[in-house]
Amino acid sequence: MTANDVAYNGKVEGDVIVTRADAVINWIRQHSVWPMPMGLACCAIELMASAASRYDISRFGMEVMRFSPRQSDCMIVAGTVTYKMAEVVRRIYDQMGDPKWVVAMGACASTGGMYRSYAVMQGVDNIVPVDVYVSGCPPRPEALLDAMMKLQDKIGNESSVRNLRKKKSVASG
Amino acid sequence: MIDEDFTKSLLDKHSYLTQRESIDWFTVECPGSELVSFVKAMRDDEGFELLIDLTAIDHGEGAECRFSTVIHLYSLVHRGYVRIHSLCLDNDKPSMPSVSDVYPAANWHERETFDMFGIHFSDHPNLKRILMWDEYPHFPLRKEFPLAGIDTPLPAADVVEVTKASVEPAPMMGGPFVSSNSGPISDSEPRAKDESWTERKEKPL
Amino acid sequence: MSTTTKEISVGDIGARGAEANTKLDGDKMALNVGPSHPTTHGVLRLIMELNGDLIEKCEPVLGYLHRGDEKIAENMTYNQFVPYTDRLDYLAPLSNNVAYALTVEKLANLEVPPRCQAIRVLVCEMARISSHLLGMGVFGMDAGAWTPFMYTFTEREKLYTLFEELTGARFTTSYTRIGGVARDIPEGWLGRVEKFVDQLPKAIAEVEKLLTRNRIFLDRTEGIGEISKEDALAYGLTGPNLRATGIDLDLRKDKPYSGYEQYDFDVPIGTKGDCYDRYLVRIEEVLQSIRIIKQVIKDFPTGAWYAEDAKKIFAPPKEKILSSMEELIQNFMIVTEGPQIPAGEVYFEAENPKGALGFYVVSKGGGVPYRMKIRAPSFCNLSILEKLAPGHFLSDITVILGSLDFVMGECDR
Amino acid sequence: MFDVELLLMIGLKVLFALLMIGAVMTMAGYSVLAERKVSAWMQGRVGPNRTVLPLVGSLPFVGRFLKGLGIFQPLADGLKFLFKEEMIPGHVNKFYYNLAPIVALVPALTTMTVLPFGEFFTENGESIPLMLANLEVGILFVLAVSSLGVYGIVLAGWSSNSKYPFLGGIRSSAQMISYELAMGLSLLPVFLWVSEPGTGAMGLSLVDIVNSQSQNAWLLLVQPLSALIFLIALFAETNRLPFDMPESETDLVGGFHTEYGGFKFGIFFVAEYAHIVVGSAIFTIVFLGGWHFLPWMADPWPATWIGSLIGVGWFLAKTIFLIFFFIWVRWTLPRFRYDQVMNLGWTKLLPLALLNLIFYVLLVTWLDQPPA
Repeated sequence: MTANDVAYNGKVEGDVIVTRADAVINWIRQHSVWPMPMGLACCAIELMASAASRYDISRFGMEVMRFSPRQSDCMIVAGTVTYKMAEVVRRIYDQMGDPKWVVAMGACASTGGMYRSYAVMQGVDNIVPVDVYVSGCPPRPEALLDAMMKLQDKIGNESSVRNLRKKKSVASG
Repeated sequence: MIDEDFTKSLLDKHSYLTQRESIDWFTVECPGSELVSFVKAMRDDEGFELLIDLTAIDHGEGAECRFSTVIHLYSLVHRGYVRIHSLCLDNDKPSMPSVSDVYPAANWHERETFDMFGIHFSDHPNLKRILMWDEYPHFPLRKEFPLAGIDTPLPAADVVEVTKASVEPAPMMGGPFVSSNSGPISDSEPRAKDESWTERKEKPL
Repeated sequence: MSTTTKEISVGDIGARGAEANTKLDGDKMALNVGPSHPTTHGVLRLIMELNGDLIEKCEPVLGYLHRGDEKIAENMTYNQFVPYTDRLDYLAPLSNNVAYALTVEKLANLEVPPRCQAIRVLVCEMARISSHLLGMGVFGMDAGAWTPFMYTFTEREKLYTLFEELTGARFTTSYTRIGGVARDIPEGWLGRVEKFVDQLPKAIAEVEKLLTRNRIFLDRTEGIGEISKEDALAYGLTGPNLRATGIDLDLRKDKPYSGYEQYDFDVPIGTKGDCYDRYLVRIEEVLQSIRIIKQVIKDFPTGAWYAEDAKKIFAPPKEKILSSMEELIQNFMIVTEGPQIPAGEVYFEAENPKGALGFYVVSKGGGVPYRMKIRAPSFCNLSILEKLAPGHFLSDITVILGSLDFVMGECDR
Repeated sequence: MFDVELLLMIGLKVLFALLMIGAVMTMAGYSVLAERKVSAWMQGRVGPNRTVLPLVGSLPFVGRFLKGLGIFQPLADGLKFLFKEEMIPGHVNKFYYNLAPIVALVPALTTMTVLPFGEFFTENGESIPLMLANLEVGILFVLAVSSLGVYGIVLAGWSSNSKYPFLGGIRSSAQMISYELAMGLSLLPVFLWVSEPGTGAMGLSLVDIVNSQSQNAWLLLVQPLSALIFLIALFAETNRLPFDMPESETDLVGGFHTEYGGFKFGIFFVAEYAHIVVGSAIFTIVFLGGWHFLPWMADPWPATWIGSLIGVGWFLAKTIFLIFFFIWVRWTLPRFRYDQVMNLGWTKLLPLALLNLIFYVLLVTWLDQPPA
């Protein structure tokens, strides 16, 4: 549905109700993003920094870092994903309940970064779908916070009601 | 400090040693067969209690003895290092006696050396890969192994099935670039040392 | 309402490890900790055999952060590798930079001027403070106390600001070059460093108030993870972990580099080598670092901050490159071919916050190392875990790991 | 035919029950927020201050204030669980897995039924305690029911069929059993004291305990040791740091609830805080004089409905202070080790509680001597 769609449209009519429900559900999800800190390398320290006093990710209600994937909503992949680790990252992703989001924090997680070598996976998007990429090596905590706000915006625009009905096929994990 | 008297007496005591030129620490070459007893003597008699480092060098495929291991010992008495080189005589199946009985610290170093170079340490209690996963077929620090890596399947079949991921050679077209200072000028243009996959060459399958 | 239900098969990542653990007796349990677990500070994985809550066997599995640093080093020039050294021990990038630069300079037989040495000592000690602060905070966190971590991180943020001013990056500094440092210290920076170290003891006292005499903390750490002198030496421990056992080995005193012999400081050593001793040694080291920093700042040498006569190694300053042909060519050669280092082999260790970080460089001449081995202190410090963990409770493993203060970045390289 | 009065009575009780559940759950939800805000405040941070309902946020002054307080954060967190996938891992025992969160929450809510939280004055000046059910053996009921909460944790740990939850469950059950004893023993002197002839109070009713403290010393001042032991045991019973063995985040990831996600985890989360709320309320009733004003002072408020409202407020204030105390301790102390918890429970608290009991038995016997 586009914004300039003014004429009556049955399809739109159907969507209107859904959109309202969407707005409510999205508001809820948007403001309660509990991260799963997938601290792999250097970026994990900046992830800690963003949770510490100066940057304080708790302002967004995101300081509830759950190490159990089942209780978290958003996986922050912070650091270099090696091939040896890739399997684990994927399994943890599989164990998270829907809806789930992934933030690739830093150059290594996004593309492999400066580590072009035999051991490093060239971007975590090879194994899990990524919602937000953060540049930097490592990104400053401000950049991470910005990414999380972008993620909130993204969640705000999802059609979550339809996703509720849809049963996604997931890997065993 | 390690002085000349000490090095002289050491060379006298162990006749199989040969001294090597070195710009920093006293360096000896010890044949592999004598390595364990020599290292034991160094620990017990000479006070070299710390095995600082154990690693290997790949001298390239053309070299007569392709692999050699390097041990660095540190002494709290002398406050100095001794470096021990030993050549692996067999190029195809390089092997070296393990010193992990003498220095438990060598255990992991030897595993790493095995992982990276494929040097087999005989009598090692637990010689298996330490950094790469167990099924990895290559030895990455050998000179013929490209930095970008070689296509290899990943472990965990179920994850691979879903993600279709495998070890792929990393792209090298972005650098880092180095130029060589010898040869014709066309060769000295800066380029990646490992060219297994560049914009000119297709990505290997 | 969300009502979807899905079946997830066991898929235990420890399953393969547990299989390797042979058949266990009926009352024993194989437990897989990590690689993504709050106590492992990164991606260490432990396969443990438990008898009730008691650890009977503990096998560390590493390599989850193996990035191929040594192979990468063989494919690039000496200066290009500096950023990779940042990411070894990413809690103290500056001291890695310095250790690396000193190694290559030793191979090139190059002496840097006193001002450069003083800068290096200064940044090394600041990096030590930064690393130990995090070590203390995380140690407290492992014991269950979160607040000290936040306090120490606040101090680290102040350090980050200073680093950023000096190097342009708060975290991955890449500050040294072969034959010097990337740039001179900014104006007024020394004063700000001094101001920082003046207020630091107060902040540390606050953390100490929360932990050091705390009965619960003492119960958790005293007598836990005791390492004997013999074991420490046999497993090649270095740094605070070794000194906590009572062995006086500090390369800054034993084999002074970069002008450490001019400064007056004490090397704290422990008595029992347990977790508590390691914690105390770290706190004392921070205080000694403050002492060193004050001395460095007190008579800070003037003059050049890079080796001016090393024309083939250190790239000249920017303003000269833009105005003089000779310097332009020199810069071009250093950037494309790398600093020209003679053939030979060299091993150098520096006393880093985590222990002795060593680089073994084999050169065949030219701008690219033939072989570089990084001797990571965390790698050696962790190898004792197999011996240390059995006989402790499962909850102790968090404290032991916290007190060993390792970084997987340099452990796996 | 229907007994209208009975129906009305039942209806009223149900209404009250729902109200109280609502109140306790809200308090539990907001004590989560309090925990986050207080911890932030202790660590020099800010805490949740961005979440706000769209309309409220645009209110001129109030909106900003509420936003800064993070008032809407628990709302988003709580409702999120509803819209999260309910996953049941394949390796669990489904029946007990689903049962466990309920078993964990129900005792906390059941205990609440016998908690008096104020008094209501009828027109002729009679005071009726405000509570759902005035049991004569109120405190025994509390002790009996609250210890059922451990079954939820043990069930969760066992049914998850996974190692961390299993360890968490085992630790929790051992801990609960050890501390239950000390807790019970620490309360016995209270009954001795309250039932002492001359005070007019008899029995195990919570109301009597509260009323014995009106215009009298709080039991905290009379029996400081009992209060201390009870408080420590309360920390252990509610699984709060330094006794959070079942969870111990750093070594067991999440302990018994590691395998739980979505709504079921939400129930555990709320149950933990509901236990704290109820536990604080019990401590207030037994040792802090309930809704009565300061020790040795008559309630300054009138014996009307205003007075009873103020009384309830005063009771809540004391409870909230205790909740704050719980949070304060959590963010200050490190965690005990499992065996140290056991050690403390069996070798320190239990003998101490026994000694305390003997001392008060002797004291009360001596005081009870008929004047010669």
